[in-house]
Amino acid sequence: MTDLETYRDRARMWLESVASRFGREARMGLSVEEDLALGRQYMAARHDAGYAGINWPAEFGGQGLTHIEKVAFDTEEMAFGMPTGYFGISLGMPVPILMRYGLGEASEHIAWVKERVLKALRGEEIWCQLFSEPAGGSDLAGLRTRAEPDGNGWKLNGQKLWTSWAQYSDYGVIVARTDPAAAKHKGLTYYWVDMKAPGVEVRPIKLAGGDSHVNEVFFDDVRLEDSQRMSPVGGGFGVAMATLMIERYVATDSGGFGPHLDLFVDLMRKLEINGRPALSDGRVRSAIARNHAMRAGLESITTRAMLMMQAGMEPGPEGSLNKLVSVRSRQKLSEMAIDLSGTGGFHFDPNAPQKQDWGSSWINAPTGRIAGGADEMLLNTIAEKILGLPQDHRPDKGVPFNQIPA
Amino acid sequence: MTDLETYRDRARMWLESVASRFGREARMGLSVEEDLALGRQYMAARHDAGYAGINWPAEFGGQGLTHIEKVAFDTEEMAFGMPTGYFGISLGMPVPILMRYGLGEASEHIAWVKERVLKALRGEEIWCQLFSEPAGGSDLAGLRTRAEPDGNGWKLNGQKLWTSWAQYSDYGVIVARTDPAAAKHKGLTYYWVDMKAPGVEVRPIKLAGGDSHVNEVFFDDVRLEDSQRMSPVGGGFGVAMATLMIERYVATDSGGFGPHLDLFVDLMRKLEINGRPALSDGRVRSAIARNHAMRAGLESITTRAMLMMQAGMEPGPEGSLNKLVSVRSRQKLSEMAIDLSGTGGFHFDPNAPQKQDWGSSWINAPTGRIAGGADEMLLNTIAEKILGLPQDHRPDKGVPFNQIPA
Amino acid sequence: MSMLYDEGHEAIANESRRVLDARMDKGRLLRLLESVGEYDQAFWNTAVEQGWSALAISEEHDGLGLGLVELGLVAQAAGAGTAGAPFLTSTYGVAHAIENSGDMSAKNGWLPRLAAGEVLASVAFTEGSSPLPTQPSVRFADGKLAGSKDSVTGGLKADIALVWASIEGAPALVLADLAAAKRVPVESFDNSRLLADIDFSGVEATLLATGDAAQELALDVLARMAVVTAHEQVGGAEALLITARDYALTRKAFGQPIGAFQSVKHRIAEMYGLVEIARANCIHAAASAGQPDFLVAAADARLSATEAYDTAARDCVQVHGGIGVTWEQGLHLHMRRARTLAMEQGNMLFWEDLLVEQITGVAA
Amino acid sequence: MSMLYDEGHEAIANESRRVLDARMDKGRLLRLLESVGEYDQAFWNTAVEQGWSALAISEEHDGLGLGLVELGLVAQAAGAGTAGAPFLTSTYGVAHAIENSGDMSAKNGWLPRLAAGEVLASVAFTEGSSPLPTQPSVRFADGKLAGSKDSVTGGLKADIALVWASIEGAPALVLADLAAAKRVPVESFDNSRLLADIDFSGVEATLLATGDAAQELALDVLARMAVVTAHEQVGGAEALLITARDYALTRKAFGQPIGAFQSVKHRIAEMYGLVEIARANCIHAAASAGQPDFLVAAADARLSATEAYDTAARDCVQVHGGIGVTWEQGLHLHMRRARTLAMEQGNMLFWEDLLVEQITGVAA
Repeated sequence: MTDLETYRDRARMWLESVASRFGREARMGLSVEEDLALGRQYMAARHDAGYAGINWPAEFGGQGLTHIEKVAFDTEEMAFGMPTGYFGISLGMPVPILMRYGLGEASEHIAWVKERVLKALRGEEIWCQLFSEPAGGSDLAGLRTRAEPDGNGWKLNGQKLWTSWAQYSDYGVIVARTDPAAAKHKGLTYYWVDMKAPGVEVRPIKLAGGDSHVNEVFFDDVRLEDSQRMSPVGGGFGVAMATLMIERYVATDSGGFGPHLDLFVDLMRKLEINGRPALSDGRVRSAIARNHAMRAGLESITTRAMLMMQAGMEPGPEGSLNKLVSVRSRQKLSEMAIDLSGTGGFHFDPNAPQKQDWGSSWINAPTGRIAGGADEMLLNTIAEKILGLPQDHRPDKGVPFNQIPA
Repeated sequence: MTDLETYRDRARMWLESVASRFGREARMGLSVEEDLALGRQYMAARHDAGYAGINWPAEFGGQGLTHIEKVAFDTEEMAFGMPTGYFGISLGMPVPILMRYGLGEASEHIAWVKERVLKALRGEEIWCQLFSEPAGGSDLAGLRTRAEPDGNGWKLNGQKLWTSWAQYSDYGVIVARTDPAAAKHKGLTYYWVDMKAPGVEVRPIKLAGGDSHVNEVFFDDVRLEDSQRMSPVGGGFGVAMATLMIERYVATDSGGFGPHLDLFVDLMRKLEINGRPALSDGRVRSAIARNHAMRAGLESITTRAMLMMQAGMEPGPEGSLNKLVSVRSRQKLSEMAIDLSGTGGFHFDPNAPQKQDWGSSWINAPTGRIAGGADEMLLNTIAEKILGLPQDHRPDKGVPFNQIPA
Repeated sequence: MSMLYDEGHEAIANESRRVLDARMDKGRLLRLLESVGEYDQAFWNTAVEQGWSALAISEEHDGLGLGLVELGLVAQAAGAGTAGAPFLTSTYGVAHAIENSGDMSAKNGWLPRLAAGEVLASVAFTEGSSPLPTQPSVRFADGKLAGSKDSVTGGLKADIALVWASIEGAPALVLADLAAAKRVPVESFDNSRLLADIDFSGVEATLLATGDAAQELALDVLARMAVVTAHEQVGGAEALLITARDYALTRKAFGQPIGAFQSVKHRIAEMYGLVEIARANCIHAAASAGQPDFLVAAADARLSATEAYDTAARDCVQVHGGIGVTWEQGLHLHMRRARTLAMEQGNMLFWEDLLVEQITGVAA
Repeated sequence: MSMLYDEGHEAIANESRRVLDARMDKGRLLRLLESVGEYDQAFWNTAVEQGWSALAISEEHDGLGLGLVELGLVAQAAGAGTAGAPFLTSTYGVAHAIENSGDMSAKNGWLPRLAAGEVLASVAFTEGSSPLPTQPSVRFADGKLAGSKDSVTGGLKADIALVWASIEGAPALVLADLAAAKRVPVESFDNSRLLADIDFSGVEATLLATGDAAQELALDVLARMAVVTAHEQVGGAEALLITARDYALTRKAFGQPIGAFQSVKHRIAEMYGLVEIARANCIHAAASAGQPDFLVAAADARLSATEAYDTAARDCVQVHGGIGVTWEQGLHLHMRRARTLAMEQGNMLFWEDLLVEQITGVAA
């Protein structure tokens, strides 16, 4: 048995030992606030057990292991339905970026950063990522939130949109425009912001499925010290890109973050189509087989990427296919599961978990196809970055931002 | 019984009376040249019987009836597999355009035009349409063939591509560039050309399926009289568009010019899938049902368009869906028919008719998806002309043609 | 059969669209999603006031004596506004069954009140995944029913239900008075459909047809309701097509309207194709009611309209990006309704199989 | 099982690609399409010279003792150039059957000559639409065969054939000497496959396995050949992806490269997705040979590789427009080969059903 397998087994054993306190069953029927409180307890327990910040340096309260152990643990943890969702973005992008770009020179500041990182790891504090804006959509560099020089610091004004978990966040990382006269990619600067500071207002947005984990965030003359700046003035776009690149290696899910194909098969075992067992119908068999082949391919891509990382190689770009392919197929498979259920298909629980419930998987699928890169954007990225095809026509390229017609 | 139904019945009776001489069976095993000769005989017989130029003025040898009778006859005729293919384009676009734009004032010229039209109707002469060029593709206005002033006439130089039946044509209509300094749509002029004139060379192009009905046509200092000019100098693009618009109301085929769905059903009746009758397999049933629904919809669109024309109304734009939707589906249905045939699916006859044979339908489907407007162009037309969505970015717009980088 | 709409049809289409545009309210529909047991009373009042409940009922029974073509036009207008929930279709289905049964007292007793909208009716055919089971588990004997049907549309508030049952092993179509029925509300993603699990035990019912006659009439009722639903789906799909088009014209990204990007542009053009094909099938099916090829025409309409509405719901949201998945913006009203209408009157596999059996004679 | 290619694998991949790039000739392949009874002798000579015929045969029988992973890499290179017709796959299948039969004399008699490429072998399993019929109509008795198989790939020139037959009602795998077989050429859209209808009546054959053993071995052979074919399909699909990409970069329309139009750009990006998913399944399947989940892995590879090649053939031609449908340009070589490979080793419905039976235990 390899070290990795040993690590994986020990992790699974610990997860099983706490599953009854924090797992899927324990969370049934909790309000969001109760679930978040339970989540904070789990994060603390996870840190005590040595499974937090697995691939982060020990000096920041991490375990100093590699990405391999991290993915291995995440994969095991996913099966238990632990209340980790509230901390995923916080520990996924903003906090790592803080460690990388937020240290500065002053030792007391470094100490302050280490304190933030530790509290984030233990679920005591949450960080959000303030990128998207009403006018922006898929066009990050089109953002309009302004940071103007204000004495030895900055003054922040504007509005962000689709900020996940902002209503529970203590801090956030934000990109703002500091030079409206520069080309749109050139006039941006990157900061961290105190979400409890005066002038910050958070308004939750209710989504199609009924939940409200995303928010509008308004900034009205919010004061930023220059020590909160995490990029050179005008160099914010690069750090923003670095933030998004981190998402690339986050644990993938060939099921498109919806139910496992086994659940579809189990459902079909119970159903009939025109008096015959659903599983013997060619249309159902085709759906199962095609989804199996697609998911198996995505899983092989992920496994090979991990083997390459273990061998110290850079994985291929095909990893970027996962979300595009898997979420799109999950949407149609969920529709089929509901439709074939007949009278049972109408039953709906807005709070049911997307990975167990077909109704919840279906109603939230469009969000999955848009959040974190819309299908069209992912296709453009593949075409341009991997295949070297030309960019779309971009009338805004090189034009001073304040001269682009709104 | 309405007049139209009476007309339709009489037409069918005549067609049945000549089917044994000209129909599908009579054509079996003929070489292209023999088939063309038979076609010329059929066209003459059809003219004698009063079914040629049905909606053309009597003064041009037509019948002076409406488009309704024309479509009714075409639909009936289609079922017999008569050898009309060689004359379809000739009578479809160039000759009507000749009647509309080629008359001029001189009476002896008018008499000459009437003679051309009559000979074309009787299959004694064939006209081709010289539009596409190597550099052009879907971009008609990008053509490079030049017509330069030459005394009281013009001198034609350049190359055309994808010209159907040019090798059998006596005359052709052609668009050439007369002003390279004007914007690409502005510098074009429209002529007719004698395909037997010195300097005209026709080279057949063999297509993927093995046949060669399209050609490259080379023009080397070909002399054109100014009386051959059919548009104002620089006004050729408008006449070219008028030529293409005529195609719009040509008889449609919900089968995408491939086999009728009944032939797919007949084939499936004979086949088994994993030991069970193919017709009882859900995948086969789904393919039949979905294609039936799609084709029925296209047929209802066509029928209603005809009712509207009978009622003197302008039919809706939805008629433009037919080729896009039907040919694309025909391609996949043909693949399925071949694959499910197992050992029988490998049999292939390059000369089998596309509307009866799945192999022939499959191998020629890509040509159908490209000729007469590629899928992408049709989608653009629907989006722009019907739905009012913006044009694609067009860097060449308004730029003098000789300043557009090749 | 093919036909063109005449002025009368255009008038119905425009008037129903005008009235609903004026009276429908997205906020009200959004609130209805979150309460089980409520439906769009305002719509039904409008339907009654406008005579839509009487539209397809014969004049001798106080109806307007019009048919599926006219009702289809109203359903299309209702679909555009995700209105119509849930009695427009079911009332028609029940009335049609009564009209075509031999039962004079049922006709005289129910049809005028259905036309007047005093009585709400629903259709209880489905069991499990079969829209019209060959052996219905609900049994009819001695004027009373036994057994239950789940997730019956409109079942929570309907006064009567047309029930697909069996009588001594043979299929039967009966009319049940729901006053005494035990009903459990079903929480669904489209709550204004008033879904209920209905226990018919001991409920009094009238026999409308048995055996082959019942089979034939039930299939006719189901196909007619499917055609009404198909019109509703076309109305919804067309509304989404227009919404996507308008958004693509105004929303800008990378310095140009997103409608200039072919991925958006072609997606919307494909939507147009699906809508027009479905519309043509709907008109043909409505005009073919009562004719030999009606079941085939109904299946064509059902399949193409469901594909059109489902695709339009997916793609219109996708074209909108983030704003398209917000609760307030309300595109999910169409997403939810598209799913509901894809399931009511039977799923696509049922209709594919029915269509193929009709044209090939081979059963699934 | 998952694995990474090592230097040895990379060497095989690069060398086979290099050799074939140097020796394949589009003109030759186009001519082969128009003559029945000819095949790409030049490719086969190369295959023998390069040791590809010996690649997967055990060293004790003069082979190189490598396996499906290595042969897959060669097949991928062959697929890129629509080469490989038709013995690369069938020779491997027949050799694998002989190696895994108990028949020592067959091993010693045939394997060295198969490795040396002196003997051409084909596989005759299919009857009608069944790649592996439960009751094969070809019968084996007293050392002789009776009955026939149609459209056998390579059948026109093969010296021996592995035949799926029945012996007293039980399935049997037999090795037939084709010297005395009556063969009728089949004119197909991909003539270099050497398809033949073979009448085995009176042909002498050796029994390799019967009953369950035969069933198991035949399915293993079919699945292994399907994995080789899947690699060939991935090679073809990848070649088409690159061709489409290159054309989209150079071809201009409306004043810009057509690759700047999202309809073209996204079509090619989707091709990339299909190719990479199929490639990952192929590597996994090849590495899983002989393991319990091999049939599932083979079906995953077969389904995704066929979808990738078929889609790439359709879309690459579409991206090219008019030039893409000319004979000389030759994209139809891939179109035809895609169809051939989609049919050889069984159509998609067969593999969908096999996969579902493997993972659910429910037969079609």
